[in-house]
Amino acid sequence: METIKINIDNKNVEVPKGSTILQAARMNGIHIPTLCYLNLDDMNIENKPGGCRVCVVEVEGRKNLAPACATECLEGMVIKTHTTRILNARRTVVELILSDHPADCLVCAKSGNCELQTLAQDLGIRQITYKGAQSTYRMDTSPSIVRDVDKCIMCRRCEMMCNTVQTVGALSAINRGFEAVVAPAFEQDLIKSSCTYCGQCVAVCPTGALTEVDHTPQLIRDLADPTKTVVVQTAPAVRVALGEEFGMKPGTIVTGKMAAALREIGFDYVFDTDFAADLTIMEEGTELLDRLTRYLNGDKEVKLPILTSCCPAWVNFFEYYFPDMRDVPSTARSPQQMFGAIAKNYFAKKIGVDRKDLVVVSVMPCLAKKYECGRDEFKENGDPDVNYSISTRELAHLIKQSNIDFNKLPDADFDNPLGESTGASVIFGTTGGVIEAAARTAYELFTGKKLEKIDFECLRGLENIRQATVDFNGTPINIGIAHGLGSARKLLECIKKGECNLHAIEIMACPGGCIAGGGQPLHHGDASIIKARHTAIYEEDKNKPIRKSHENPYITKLYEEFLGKPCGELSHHLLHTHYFDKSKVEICIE
Amino acid sequence: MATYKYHILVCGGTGCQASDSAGIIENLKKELEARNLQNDVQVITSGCFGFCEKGPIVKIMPDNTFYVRVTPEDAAIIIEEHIVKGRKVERLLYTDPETQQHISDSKHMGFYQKQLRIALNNCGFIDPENIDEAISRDAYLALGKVLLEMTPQSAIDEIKKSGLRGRGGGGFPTGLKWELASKSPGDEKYVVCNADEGDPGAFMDRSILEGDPHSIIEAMTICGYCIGAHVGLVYIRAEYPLAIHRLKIALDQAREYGLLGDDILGSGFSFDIELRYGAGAFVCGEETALIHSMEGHRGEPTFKPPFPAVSGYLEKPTNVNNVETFACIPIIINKGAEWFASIGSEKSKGTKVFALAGKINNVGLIEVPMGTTLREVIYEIGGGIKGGKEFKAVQTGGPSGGCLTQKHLDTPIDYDNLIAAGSMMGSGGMIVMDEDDCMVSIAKFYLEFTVEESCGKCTPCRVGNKRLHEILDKITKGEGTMEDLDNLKNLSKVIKDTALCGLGQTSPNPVLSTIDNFWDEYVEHVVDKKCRAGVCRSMMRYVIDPEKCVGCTLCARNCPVNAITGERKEAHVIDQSICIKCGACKDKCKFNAIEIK
Amino acid sequence: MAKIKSLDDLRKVKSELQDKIKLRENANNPESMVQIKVGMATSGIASGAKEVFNYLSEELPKRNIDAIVTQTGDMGYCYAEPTIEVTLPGQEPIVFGYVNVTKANEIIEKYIKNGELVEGIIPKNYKSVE
Amino acid sequence: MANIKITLRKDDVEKLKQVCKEFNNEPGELINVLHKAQGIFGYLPAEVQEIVSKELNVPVAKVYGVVTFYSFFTMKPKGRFPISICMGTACYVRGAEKILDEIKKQLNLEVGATSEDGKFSLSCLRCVGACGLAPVVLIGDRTYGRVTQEGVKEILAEYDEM
Repeated sequence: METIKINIDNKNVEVPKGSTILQAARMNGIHIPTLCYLNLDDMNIENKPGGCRVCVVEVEGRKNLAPACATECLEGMVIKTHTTRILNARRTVVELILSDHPADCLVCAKSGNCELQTLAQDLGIRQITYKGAQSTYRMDTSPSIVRDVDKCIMCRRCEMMCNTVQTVGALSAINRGFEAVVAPAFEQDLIKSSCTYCGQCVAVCPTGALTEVDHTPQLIRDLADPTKTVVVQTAPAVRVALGEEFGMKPGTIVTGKMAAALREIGFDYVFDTDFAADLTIMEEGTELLDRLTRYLNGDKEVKLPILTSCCPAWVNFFEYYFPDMRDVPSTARSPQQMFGAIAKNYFAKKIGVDRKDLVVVSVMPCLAKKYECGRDEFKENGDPDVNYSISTRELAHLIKQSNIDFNKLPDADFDNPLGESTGASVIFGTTGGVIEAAARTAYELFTGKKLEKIDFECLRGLENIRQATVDFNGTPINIGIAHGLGSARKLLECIKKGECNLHAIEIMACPGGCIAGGGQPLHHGDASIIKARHTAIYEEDKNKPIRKSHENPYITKLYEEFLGKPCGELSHHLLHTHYFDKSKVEICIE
Repeated sequence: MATYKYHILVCGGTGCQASDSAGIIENLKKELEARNLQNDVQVITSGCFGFCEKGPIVKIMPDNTFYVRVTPEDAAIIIEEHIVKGRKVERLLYTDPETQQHISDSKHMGFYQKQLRIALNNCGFIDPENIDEAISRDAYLALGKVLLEMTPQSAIDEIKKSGLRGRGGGGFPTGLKWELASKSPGDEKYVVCNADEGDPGAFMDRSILEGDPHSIIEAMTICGYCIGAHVGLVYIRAEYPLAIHRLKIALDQAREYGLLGDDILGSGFSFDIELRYGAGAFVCGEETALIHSMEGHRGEPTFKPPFPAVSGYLEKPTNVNNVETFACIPIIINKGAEWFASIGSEKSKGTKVFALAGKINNVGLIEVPMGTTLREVIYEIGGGIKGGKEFKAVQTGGPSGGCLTQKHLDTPIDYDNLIAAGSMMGSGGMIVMDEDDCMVSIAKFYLEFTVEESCGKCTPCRVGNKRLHEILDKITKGEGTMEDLDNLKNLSKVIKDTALCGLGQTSPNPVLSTIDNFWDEYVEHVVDKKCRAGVCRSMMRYVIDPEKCVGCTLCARNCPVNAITGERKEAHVIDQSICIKCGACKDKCKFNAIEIK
Repeated sequence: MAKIKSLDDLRKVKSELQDKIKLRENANNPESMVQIKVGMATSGIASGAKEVFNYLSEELPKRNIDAIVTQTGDMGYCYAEPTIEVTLPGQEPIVFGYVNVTKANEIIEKYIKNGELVEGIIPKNYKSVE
Repeated sequence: MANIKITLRKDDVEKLKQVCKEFNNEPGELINVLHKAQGIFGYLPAEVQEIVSKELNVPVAKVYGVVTFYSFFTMKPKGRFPISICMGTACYVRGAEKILDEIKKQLNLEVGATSEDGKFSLSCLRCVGACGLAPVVLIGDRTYGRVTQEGVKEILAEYDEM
């Protein structure tokens, strides 16, 4: 690697050619504060508008200060990062941001986890010299996301996520100057926009401008209601991230502690979405095999590739942007909804509770799940299969409110029958996991042979779009994987043009998959956190005694006792769904 | 072809059109036809003469008679007296404000004497809608010379040697800019002409496009050849309908003549030009913002590097110059770099066009050699301060510039001197102010503009300028403190130091330069709660001089809030707690008894 | 209009077109031109000044002489009308009286082309309006 | 604002779609298309932006982001006689603010608003380049130069019968 020599804070150092001042500084133990800058390097996500001007430094020979995030180091450059001139400028800039920011930190959803707050603290700001008008906007509460635009600091991270990474385009910078802010078209509510509720905007927002809708007050009321039986399900990705909220190292697996905490909080039954993930494999896998067999037998009508459908933001995405292709994805409901349907229609009866008195709560790494459980097609006479969904972050708050010392909790198990799961279901939590789980089951069902090597290494990784061919005993099955909606769009466009010879594709809306969902503990731009969760997911899989969905004994039992067979009539009714065309905009024309 | 004995040039610039110059042309033609003189006298719609203060202007050639403030009704007398009888219409001649003498030949007017027209060479001389007139004035000769007799590098060297610097604001050496774009690798490159003139009070680019569009087409094509581009784009303000119209005509004519398009002049080089419309955003004058706007985005600047020369329009190497810069190119090629470099000052070569406006007798568009002093511009060309008032300041560089004062009057105007004096060249707005202008209010005016035009991308400009404006507003309302003045200074300094683009980095200049040059006035506002120019209303007190008041009651009857009391034939008094400072009483008083204190 | 196909073409077109604005070009640099003023007051017109004016403004370009021909008011030499004032570059103006077309031709050929004086010079005793 | 659904004329919508087509439905032509759209409809209501968004395949949020960035684009219909006051520096120092106040007073209209009968709308604009005529007021295509406070009434009177 070619290097260049620079001098930074009186130290002569050598840095790779092409490094920015910020990168060079970090490599050499100098922490220049940033605010708008965001870089999840391995995932091709970068926000570098150079707009906040917090990272300014002095470069010898330059008239004004330079933004460290955007300025490339040149041979012989002499850089200072903390002169009085810089400190005054940096402090003034932060004071300016604060002067147009509500000072309600104590009651802000982001308090203690806000990058602006941290910055103000680090700089020791005790007063705001430049006071003046503040911009005010109305609050916008959608089913998943709350927008408190007063707190927007125009870092543009959300806009970048929504447009560049996700290609959803629900958010854009609007107006200009002091009035400039990020908002949906016509400053309408998010619910009227094409937002998929993927929550990636929330995941990167440095302040309290974008947060999740908080369902914990409702949950606390329901837990206290003696007429209700409250059931909880936890998604795979939650268990590898929740620990971070309690100071644990990223990637710590806290499945047992989480189950114990949920029981202490007062849930009547602590179940696992992983169980439903196994069920999803049975249904989706059967559908895949069916389409595949028909295709191999020469059926020209069959829609291939089949696309996974367990990610609700992804479902929203194709309903908005590819409605004409809505017969391509699998009709299988997501694990959350499969769980809800089974809980309300099978488990409720089993324990003799009316479905209306059974409250099904999910803990999800995801914000789109909040929207998903409110969909009409997932309700029976107005009663939703899943009553509401809380995020990993909300669960952490709930645990803290319940006076639980999480770190000292002994491990506990899930309840049965909806708590038993396999390694295959655990890996649903990361990109590539669903399709690997499906492959494990489909292989055995298709070939009738036992899988010799359970791990499909070729399907793993963090590359945005991946392809691999899996050998089903002589039949090559081409598999595609995309995570991030922008990558999904690319694959879909290939399919549309007929340039794609894949048989099955897994799509997850969030880059990295659920482990990096909008409801997870905030990564604050540190990609190593996401990678640690990714590793942990596969570790959890490895530790499971059963690692193939169709071998889950409670799943077998469920089919015997209740459902009959995969993709049977009852399954069709309870575990499958249909999709809508949401692309239409109403315009009156005469 | 008829041999015309007279050419009558009528200014068809936007300013004169607003005063119905089209009506003048129509009537002139009618009057000529009535006398069967249409084959003897040609009426031409020309570009701007520059002397907008006196518009509409009608110039009769060959005797160079310069008629000012002409109305359509004057057409008959001009034809009858001047053309038929050979007698000048004295009443329409320009009157020298000092000598009160009529001057008929523009060459003898103070306004024109000190001027040297290079960029404006053809403005007000040819019919901009007729390519033949342009060609007869050497249009496209430089292009031919470059395409057929020079290599791209030798043409670039010629521009470099001329010392031409960007006329849009920063003053970056044009030849160097071209060289960077030419050395930048890539088959697809672009030439962009920045015609999004946005300075409030500057209109030279518009005048050039309206008066001599072919010079821009020619220069852009030359630039295309030099850097290796085949497409040119003119980013032009949608609010300039006339300039757009004339440019379109010129483009069509150039294409028809084969001076634009494939294989120009048999050189094998192809080039064409498209228009892109600005939509009202000052920041789009900044080249990266302009490029984003052309791509259909919000016109937000991005950090440089990469410079447009490396990655510009559609991420391809792009060279952006403004209109006035391009207008200098053909003449440099035709007359040579040495000739151009012989004009101007040591580091600023050639001429600069200024839009002279404000409290000055001769408002208009002028072009002077670099190095001309402010005094020459204001007093000799501008004819001094309007109404014989006292000169106070001149603002150059628009919202990015600063206010210069008496002590700068003998400073030769060039890029570096203006920056050293705390202002800048900018695009060439020059607004003259007199004793009735409050410098705090002027600073506020510019900040209001910047706040309005800030794109909102970076914190210092988005929030900082808003706060600067608020502090200035507070001061003009009489609520300022000395601490505010300190804050004003610090904040201005930080904005200059940290803003993302040129607009933001220069936006505090009006504040800093007025603080530097008119500190006393700021302190007066803050400490004495006094505005010496009588502009800041909330600090004004209308007082009736009992010596002068005769008690006519007229003021009391006209006061909208009944703040004035007094018996008939006795001196009246204004109740300051009620007075809203509307000034109605002062306007009505016949005895000059009401003063502002 | 046909396309201009080469630099020579362009130069040719330019020289052809130049006449169109020659009048203006010349007016821009009067000092280097022959300047002729034709007295055109009412009495001048009556005595044929108009014909002289027309003749001069048409003939001079034909004979490739860069000149500016303008009208002026009464010159004050009613007795000698029509009168014209001729200024050669760098020389003092000279006024000729009783000018008709034939005389005008003589003035062009002798005085303007060769600087030879022609009969009919009137001593100058007035100042120009300028 | 977008809650009040307006009805667009079919011809106009067709014209707009034609315009988009002429620009090859190229997202980069967004601003050019918006210029034409404003020419057709007089302003850019949400519905028009939705159509442009669909035709050019640009998210409507972005279309709105662009519309709100440039002062030339408006989402409010202009009056039959749009009044614009030049607020360039030359006009400012020659009293444009007083003229603006007077017009506001006379018409009881704020900047950016349209009168209830749809007759006048009021806006400020940057330099129109007629600095020699400062202060300048534009009503529709007509330019009024060297306007005085007293003259405002006279100018407005010209539109009494219209």
